[in-house]
Amino acid sequence: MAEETQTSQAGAQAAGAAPSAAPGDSPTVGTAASGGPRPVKIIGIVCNWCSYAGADTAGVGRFRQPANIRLVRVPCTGRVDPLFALKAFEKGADGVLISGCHPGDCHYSEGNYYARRKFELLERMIHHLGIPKERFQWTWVSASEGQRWQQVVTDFVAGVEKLGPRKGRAL
Amino acid sequence: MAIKYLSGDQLPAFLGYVAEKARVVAPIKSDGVVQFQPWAPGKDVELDVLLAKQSPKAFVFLQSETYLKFGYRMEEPSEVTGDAATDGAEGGNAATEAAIPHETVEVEALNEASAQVIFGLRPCDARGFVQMDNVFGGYGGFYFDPLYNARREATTLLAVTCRDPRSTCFCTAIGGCPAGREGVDALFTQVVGGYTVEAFTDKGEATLGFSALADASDAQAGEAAEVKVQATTKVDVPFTLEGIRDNLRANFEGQAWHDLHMRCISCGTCTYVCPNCYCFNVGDELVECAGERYRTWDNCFNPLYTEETSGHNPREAKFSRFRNRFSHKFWYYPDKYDSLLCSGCGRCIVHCPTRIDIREVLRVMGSPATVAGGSSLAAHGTAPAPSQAADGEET
Amino acid sequence: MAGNGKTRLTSADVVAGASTARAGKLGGNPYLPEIATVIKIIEETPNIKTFRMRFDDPAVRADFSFLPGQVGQLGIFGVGESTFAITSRPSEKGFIQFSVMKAGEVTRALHNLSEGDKVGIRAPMGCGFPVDAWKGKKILYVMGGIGSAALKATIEYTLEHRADYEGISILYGATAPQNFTYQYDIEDWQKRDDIDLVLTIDRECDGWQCDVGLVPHVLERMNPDPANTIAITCGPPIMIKFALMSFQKLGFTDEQTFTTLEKRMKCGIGICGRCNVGPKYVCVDGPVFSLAELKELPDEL
Amino acid sequence: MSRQDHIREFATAALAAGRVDYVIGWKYGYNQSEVVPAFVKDPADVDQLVWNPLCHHNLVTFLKRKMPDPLDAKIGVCVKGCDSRTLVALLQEELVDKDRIYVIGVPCDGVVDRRKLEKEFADEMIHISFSDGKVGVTTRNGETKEFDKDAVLLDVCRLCRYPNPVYADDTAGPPVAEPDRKHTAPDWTDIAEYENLSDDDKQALLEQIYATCIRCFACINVCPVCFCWDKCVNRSRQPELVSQKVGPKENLLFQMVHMFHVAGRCPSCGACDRACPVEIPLYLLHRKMNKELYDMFAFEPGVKLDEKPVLQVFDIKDQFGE
Repeated sequence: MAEETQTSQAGAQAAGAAPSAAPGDSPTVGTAASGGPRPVKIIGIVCNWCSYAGADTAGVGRFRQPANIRLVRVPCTGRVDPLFALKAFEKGADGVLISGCHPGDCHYSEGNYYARRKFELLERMIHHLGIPKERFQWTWVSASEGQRWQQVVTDFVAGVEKLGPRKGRAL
Repeated sequence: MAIKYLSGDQLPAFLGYVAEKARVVAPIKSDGVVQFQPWAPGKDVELDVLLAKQSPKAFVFLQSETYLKFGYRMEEPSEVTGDAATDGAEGGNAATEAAIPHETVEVEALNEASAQVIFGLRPCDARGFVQMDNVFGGYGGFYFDPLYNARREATTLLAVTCRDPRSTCFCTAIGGCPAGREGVDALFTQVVGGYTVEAFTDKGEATLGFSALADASDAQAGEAAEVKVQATTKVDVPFTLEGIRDNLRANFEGQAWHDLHMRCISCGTCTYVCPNCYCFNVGDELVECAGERYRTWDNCFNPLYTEETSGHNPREAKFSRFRNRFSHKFWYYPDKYDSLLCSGCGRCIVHCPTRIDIREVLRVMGSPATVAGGSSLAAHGTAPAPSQAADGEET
Repeated sequence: MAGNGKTRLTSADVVAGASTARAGKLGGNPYLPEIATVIKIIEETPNIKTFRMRFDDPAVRADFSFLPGQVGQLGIFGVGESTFAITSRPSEKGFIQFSVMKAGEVTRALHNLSEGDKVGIRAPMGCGFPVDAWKGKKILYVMGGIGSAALKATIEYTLEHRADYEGISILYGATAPQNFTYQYDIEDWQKRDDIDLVLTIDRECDGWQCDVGLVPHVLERMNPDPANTIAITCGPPIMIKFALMSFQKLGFTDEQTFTTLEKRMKCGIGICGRCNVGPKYVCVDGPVFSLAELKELPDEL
Repeated sequence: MSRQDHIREFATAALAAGRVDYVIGWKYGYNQSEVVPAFVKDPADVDQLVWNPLCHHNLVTFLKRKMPDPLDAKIGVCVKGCDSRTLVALLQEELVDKDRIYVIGVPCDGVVDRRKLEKEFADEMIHISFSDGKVGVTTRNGETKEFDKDAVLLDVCRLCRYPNPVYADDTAGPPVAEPDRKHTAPDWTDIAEYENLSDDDKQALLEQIYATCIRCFACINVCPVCFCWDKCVNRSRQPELVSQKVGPKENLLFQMVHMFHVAGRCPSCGACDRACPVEIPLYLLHRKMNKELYDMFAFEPGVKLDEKPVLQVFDIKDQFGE
C-alpha cells in the first residue's frame, strides 16, 4: 500500500511536468518561430544516478542540445510506471524519452533489469496505440556520457520534429 | 389536443424539421450497439430494439461537466492598496498587504444549455427525468441545481410507446406504463404505416408544426389505443411494492443481503445505464495558473465513494454498497420525495455483468421481515448502533 | 421532511452568476464559491490550523450569517473542497473561521496557505444546534481532539448568551497537552467562574495539572446530573461512540443527547448522494443529530 | 455421468464435509438464455448448478480480495481452462490463499458468444439449448433459430490453447482433446486486422471506440487478476493520475492502466470483453499484450504454478535495449 502511494506521487510529478511544457514556454532550438508549427514538447524521464547526471554532464560541458525536453527525475528506472509515459502522451507530450543506468550499473543493482522488460512491452504497446515509434524511446546513458546524452536527445528530438506536434487524438 | 398522424416514411423529414431549431438526439445503432446519439440527416433511428443501452440521461445530466473555470494571476500592489483601504484596519495588516504583490483568483461559473429534442426514448426513460427533477430541482426546500435544470428546461422529450415490452420490463409495478405520460412532452405510438402523435405539453406541441402531420383517423387512434392496452398487459409484474419502504427498513440487517450480493462485482454498470441514478463526484484540475472544477457521474458501488480521509469507510463491505443502491431507490429517496427512484426499465438487469435481478432483490428484501437474521453482520465491521453498544458495555 | 413542500423552481428564479451566499439558498448557484482572502492563520496544534478568512465581496461580508453548528465547504481552486465546521462566533461579522486538521489532499493544501491567499467558501450549510430551544437548560459539552472545532461556535454562542442558559460545562480531552486546540480560549474559560471546565489527557505527563483519562471515563467520574441538561458530544468516532454509551449510563435520554456527524461530502447540498446515513443526508439534514434521531437511522456510520 | 453431474457431486461432497462455506458455480439467470454465477451454501441447493456452453463467467473473480463474504470464507470454485490460468496467476503471487479454496476443474469445449446470438434477433432471447454441436435459440415471441456452435463461439475460445484446467483439486469428467502446444505457436489472427492499420487509423479507431466507454469499472472489477480493484489508481485523487473526466483520451488511459496492471497475469480469458456493457473490444489491447509477451519471452501467463509473472522477474541475459 505504502509502496503504491509512493509510486503514485512521483507519477504526479511526471504528470505535472507534461502540461508545464506549454506552448511558447521558452524558445527552442531548431523550430520555426512565430507562424510555424509550435515547438514539439518532449518529456524525458531519467534516473537520478546515471542519466540525470549524464544530462548534467552535458550541461556542464556546454554540449549544444535542443531545449524541447523537460526532464522528470526519478530514483531509478525501475520506479518508472508505464503510466508515466502514457500520461505524458495523454497530456499532450509529442515524445517521451526514458533513460537510466546501463544494465549492470544500476545504483540499486537490479532496478533497470526489471525496467527494461517493462519498457520493451511499453514500447510495443505504445506503437499499438497508433503512436509512431519515433515518439517513444528508452535507452541507457551513464553519468559520464555527456556527449552520448547530447546525441540521444538531439537525435530523438530531430525524429519527433520530423513528425511535428501531435494532433489531438486518442491518447 | 387532437391526435396527429405521421407516416413512417416522413419520420426523417420530421426529425429534420425539428433539427432546424434544436439538436435532435435519438437511438442510433452503430457497430451493433444502440445508443442515444445526436441525430443528423441520413442516420437511421433504431426503434425496433426496445431500449438503447443507456438511458438518455447523459444528455441532460452530463457524464462529466465543467462548471467552474478559474485562473490565478498576480495582483499589482497598487490595486491592493485601493481594495485594502476600503476595509480599514479590519484585516490587521492592510499596509503590509498593500506592499506585496500577491496572487488573486478569478472564478467563472459555467452553465450552458441549448435547445435539444430527445426522440425515441421510452416512457420509462422520461419518467427517470421526472424523478431526477425532484433531486436537482430545489424541490421541497432543497438546493436548486442550475446545471441540470438549464439543460432540462431546454430539452423536449418525444417518447415512443413500447409496443413489445421485454421480459425484464416492470414499469407497471412502479406505477408507470408502456405508454406513460409522466415527463413526456409528446408521445408517438407505432401503428400500421406510421405513428400517432399526441402532445401533452406546450413544449411537445411546439415540435408538431411539421407540415406532413395530419389528424389521425379514428381507425388510427383506435389502433394506437389498442397497442397501448396490449403493451401494458404484456408487462409482467412479479412482485408487489406495497409497504416496500417499511419492509426494507425492517430487513436492513437481514442475512439475505449477504446472499443476494454475492455475485455483484461492485461495478457501476447498473447505475450508469439507469435512467434515475444521479450521484456524482467533483474534481478539480489545475494546469499552471488556470483550472476548472468539474463533476462526473459516480456511483454508490465505487468502494471509494464514501471512504473518508481517515481511511474509515462506512460502506467498506461490498454487501453494504449493494444494499445502499436498493435502499436508496425504494426507501431513502421515497422518504424525501414521495416517489420511487426507479422507472422499471430493466436495464440494470440486462446489462449487469452477472445479471443481478432487481426484481428478485425486491421480492426478497421488499417482503415483510421474513429474512431478518443478521447473524453474520458483526463480522463486517460496522460500528454497533448506540443501543446495541450500550448492551455490549454491560456484558 | 422536506419532501412534502411543493416549491418548484425554474432557472428563471435563479440570479445569474450569483452564489447562494449572495442570492440566498434557492436563488443562487450553490456550486459557486465566494472568494475569500486568508487574513489570519493560527497554529493550534502541530497538525491543526485555524484559518480566518474575509469574503472579498463587501456585500457578502456584511450579510453573511450562520447558526452555531453549521458547516461550510472550504476549498482551494485547483485542489478541491472539503467540509468543515464554522468556528467563528455567529455574532462576529467581517470574517469566517475554520479549523482544519492536516489529513488528506485538501487539508494538506490548506495547511500550505499563507495570509493573503485566496480560497473559495460555500457556506453556511446544514442545520445548526437548536440553541433557542435549549434556553433555560444546562449545557454539557463533551469533546475530544479536533471535535472541539465542531462545537466551538456553539460554545461561543452559549457563552455570549450566558444568561439564557442555567449552566455550562465543558469536558475536553486530548491525547497530550499540546494537542488542545484553542488554548487561548481555554485560558479564558479557566478564568471564568460561570463555566465548569474539565480538561483531560489520555496519559499522564509532566507538568499536567488537570485530569487524566479517556473522555468517557472522565465523564462518568464527573457524574453530571441529567436533569434539565443537554449533552453535546463531538470527537473521534470511537470517542463519540463511548461517550454516547456513558450518557445513557448516566441517565441522559436520547432526546437530551446531541452529536454532529462527519461524512465524505462533495456537493454539500443534498444532491451528490454520498453522505447519506439511511434516508438522511448529513450535509442538509445534519450534521447535527440528536441521539433519538440517530437511532431512527440505519447503522451505517 | 455428465460434467454437470460431476460438478454437483463434488459440490455436495465439499459442502457436506465442511470443506468449504460455499461453492461458486453457474446457474440459470432470469431465463434459460442466461447463465449467472451461483453461490451454493446448502447441499440441498446444488441442483441449481449447471454446466453448458453459456457458462462464460470467470468465477475466479469472486476469490479476489474483498470479494468473498465473509472475507475469510473457504470457497469451492468451478474453473474452466482459461479461468484456471487466472487462478494460477493469482496463486503465483500468493494473492489467493491456496488453503482456503477448493477447485473443481471443468474441461471446456468452448463457450458461445451470447452477444453474437443476440444480434441475430430484434426480439429478446429467452431460451438457448444445445445438442450435437448445434445451438437452438427461442425468442420471447416464439421465433426459433438454430446455429452451428462453432460459428457462434467466443473468439477467444476458437483460439484457446488450454481447454483443460491447468490447476484443479478435482476434475469434472475426462479432459477434452488439447491442441499440440509444443509445435504450434499461439494464433493472433484476431488482432491482425487492427495491427495492419496505419498509425492514424489506429488512433482514429481508438478514439471512436473509447468515446463510448462509461467508466463503469465492470472491466476492472470483473477481471480476476486485477486484484486491487477496490483501491484502484484509476480512482485515486491523491494524486490524480487518471482524470475522472470522461473522454476518449482519459478513457483509453484508464484502460491502459488496467492493461499494464495485469500484464503477465492476464491470460486473455475475455471476462472484461463480456462484462463491458457498451461492448468495447478490449481484446485489441490484452491480446496484443499477450502476443508481445509471447514474442519477448515465449511466456504464457498463468500456466505453471511455480513460475512468476514475467514482469516481476528478470534475466541478466535479456537482450532488450541493446
